[in-house]
Amino acid sequence: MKNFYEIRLSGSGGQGLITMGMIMGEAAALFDHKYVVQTQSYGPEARGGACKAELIISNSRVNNPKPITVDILLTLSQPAYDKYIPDVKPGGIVIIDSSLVKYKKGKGVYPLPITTFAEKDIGLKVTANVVALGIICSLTKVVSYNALERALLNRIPPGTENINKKALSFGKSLKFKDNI
Amino acid sequence: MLFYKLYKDEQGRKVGFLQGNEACLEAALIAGLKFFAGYPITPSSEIAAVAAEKLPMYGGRFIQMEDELSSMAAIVGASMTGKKTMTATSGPGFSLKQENLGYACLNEVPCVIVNVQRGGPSTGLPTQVSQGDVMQAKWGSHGDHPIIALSPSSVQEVVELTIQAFNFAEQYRNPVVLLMDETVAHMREKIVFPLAEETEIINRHHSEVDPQKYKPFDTSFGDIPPFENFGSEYRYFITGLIHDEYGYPTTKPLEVKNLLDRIHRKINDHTQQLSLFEQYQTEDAETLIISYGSPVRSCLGAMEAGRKKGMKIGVLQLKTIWPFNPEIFTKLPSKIKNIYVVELNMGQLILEIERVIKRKVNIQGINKYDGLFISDQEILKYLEQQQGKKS
Amino acid sequence: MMQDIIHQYLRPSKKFPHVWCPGCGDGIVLSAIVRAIHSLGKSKNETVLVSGIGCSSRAPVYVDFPALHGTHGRALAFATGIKMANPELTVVVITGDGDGLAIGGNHFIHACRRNIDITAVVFNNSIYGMTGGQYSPTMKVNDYGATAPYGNIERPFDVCDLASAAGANFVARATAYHAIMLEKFIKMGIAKKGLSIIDVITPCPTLYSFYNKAGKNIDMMESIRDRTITIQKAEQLSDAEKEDKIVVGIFANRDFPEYTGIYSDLMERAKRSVKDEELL
Amino acid sequence: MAKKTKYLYIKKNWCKQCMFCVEFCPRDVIEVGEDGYPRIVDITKCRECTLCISLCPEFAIITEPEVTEQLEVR
Repeated sequence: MKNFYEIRLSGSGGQGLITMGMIMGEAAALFDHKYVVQTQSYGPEARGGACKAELIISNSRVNNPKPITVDILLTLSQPAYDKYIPDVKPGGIVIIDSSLVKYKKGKGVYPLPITTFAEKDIGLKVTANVVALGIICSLTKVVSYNALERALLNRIPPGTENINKKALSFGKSLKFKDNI
Repeated sequence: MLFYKLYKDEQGRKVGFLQGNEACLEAALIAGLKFFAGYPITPSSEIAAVAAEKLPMYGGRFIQMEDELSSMAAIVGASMTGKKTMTATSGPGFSLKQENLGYACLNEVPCVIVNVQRGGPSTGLPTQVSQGDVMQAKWGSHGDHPIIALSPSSVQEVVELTIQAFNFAEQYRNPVVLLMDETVAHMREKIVFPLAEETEIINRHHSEVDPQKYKPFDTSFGDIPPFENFGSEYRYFITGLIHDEYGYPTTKPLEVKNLLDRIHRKINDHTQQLSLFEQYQTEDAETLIISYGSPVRSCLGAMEAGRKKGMKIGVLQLKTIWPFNPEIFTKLPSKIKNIYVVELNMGQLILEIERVIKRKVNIQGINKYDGLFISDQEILKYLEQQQGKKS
Repeated sequence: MMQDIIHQYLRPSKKFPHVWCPGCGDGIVLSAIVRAIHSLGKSKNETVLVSGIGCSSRAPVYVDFPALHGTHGRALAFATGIKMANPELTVVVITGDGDGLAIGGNHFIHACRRNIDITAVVFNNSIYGMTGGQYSPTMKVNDYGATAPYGNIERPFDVCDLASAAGANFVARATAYHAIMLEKFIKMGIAKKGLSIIDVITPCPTLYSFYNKAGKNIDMMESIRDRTITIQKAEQLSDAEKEDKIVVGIFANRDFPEYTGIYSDLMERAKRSVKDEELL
Repeated sequence: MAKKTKYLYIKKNWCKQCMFCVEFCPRDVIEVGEDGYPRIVDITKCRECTLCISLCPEFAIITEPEVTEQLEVR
């Protein structure tokens, strides 16, 4: 387990990436007691095709708030994939929604049909971001599951607890093989 | 609709994972904010949104005015009734606020103006970082006027300096500008809010004189006259014209000079109390990086990385920008040979630093003004290049 | 019994005579404002006068109320802050046609739209007096001014129509000559919850008269008197016949909800929701 | 209640000689004096309509002797 992670969650506006970033950040900062800085796209960019939320999770004080290259990249849309794939550090992890994105295979590339899972297995397409959170959690261990679940449950609208919990644990339970 | 939650830690302190903007308003509530007027502008909009939601919960009032000019006027008006007031804006809006900011300076009306700096000039780069308004904060309104400006580098410092801004405003009877920047305003970090007993809150200094004898600009109490509320038994007149002690317009040269001298003296004579700064590893430093606002983070990163390579780097962070305190610079350790001033503008505060450092030392600016944040690697690379040139 | 009401309100520490030219109507309007406040029994401490910049805006310095002489055009904005921060106060704005409707035009319509409980008295003399007689947004077409040497080519605002359309609860017009009527309208305006606009046609016997050869102050006053008609009378006239007339009376008197009152209700709702906000 | 004696006083050092009081007094109580300031011709003709007070832009017309005394010092 490294003690410094730069993470980019990317996709298009409306996929809940910024919410994901806030939940992950809150979980790591408040419940895992890490040093965390989270930033995100603003304005027209946030509503457009390649929107992002970024996190730096570290065991010591974070200086630069905005990652330039990343250890973990999540992409939920084609424009975001195309734009951000060059920024992945050697040995980095790329998680791709293969139901939406055409991608290049490689070491550390994890394609999963995240949106299809959300639609078929959870029964609600908008939970794709929560499924993705579960995937990041189990694949990277950058944030603990308990912390993530606590932060998630504090943020979602009342009445949606069960479906969100289901989506998170579903994401966590997936088995991965990187795509070489 | 709030995008953050507040939790309680073991000591009962509020904690949360907040943006600089959100933390700013939460801290203002701790400081006693009761009135906020604003106008939507990126990247400060979240401050107004949180104010609209939270102020009425705690007996305060929020209004979205028709423009920046009126927002500034409204907080001055509200402050006259004894309330702690604030507005928040960004570059283009800060330009419009200058008119009534000058009014508040002349009439010594306490209020806090947050300027979340973005790229300029003009509409500039609405969602990108800059520190281009440093000189505007001091000189933006016409005529010589006193100003206090503070600049935080982390979300926790936003909390600290927002409370400090309200305290300075009330203590010195002067507007205070909180110069944030897009980076610190929009990034989220873990914040611990102080408990009430851990926070010093300064309230307005009231007078005990007979209402008939009260003068709003009375000099017999020192340079900071006691300030009474509209609506109390103290009735008085204030004007944007140069005024006498009663507040009545005057053009008598001595009265004009005395007034201007006093409103500047009340700040300048307290520069040491107003001057907040931090020094990091400056004791043995040969190279000093001076910065303020969010770039301080990168300077610290560059310092840590540089020290690992054997470079004796120290960092001086200015939390108070105005009034500018020359003493910090005249008392710098003599080992310092090189000074680098890191700013996200074309070189503004460096002019003041160059002005006050009399001894022979190499002073250079490291400036970035392309809308992007400056990284620690960029700073370190620059320092290494400079070192290479000399050796 | 006659009463020296105005003299009970002059600031004891202020020197007189005041700054206005001989025959200027501004002093007449100011004393009408003071009599209106007096007749409503408002306390001096809790009645705040707010003004902008210009001849008329010098008024609050002479009378013994808490008063703010603000920046050009911003009187209603300062006043909005004062009223919002302390809704208990009675807030009266003194503004001119240039101050209130040109540079302050945006604040004017938005104050009306919000319908905040402020009374604004517009000292309307169709000219910028303090800066040397430039045309104002209420100057008639073909009148002259320092910046209208060939005659004004801009159509004027009708202050009352504008205020009514923008949503003010009480809108009326009187003249400096009809000082008793003026006092009555100001009194009604202050008593009214919501925004009140009182447009006062007042003579500028110095600059307006100079550029328009309108005669001495008495000629101007008589002209105002003779051109004044009531709303009822105006309804019977054609547009051409109304051209030169001053239509006085109450243009709007209605009860849209008032802003600070609505906000107080909002605060009650917000306070109830604090429990949702308890710390986790 | 005993009727007070009618009283009207023009404070010359405040008056700017606009002559509204002279012109608009419906009962010709006030006229232009030799010094160019308004002066009271015949107080008995006054009906206390207050028009002169309302129309005096200078607050220079006083109707109570005590007020005159207070203001004369200014």
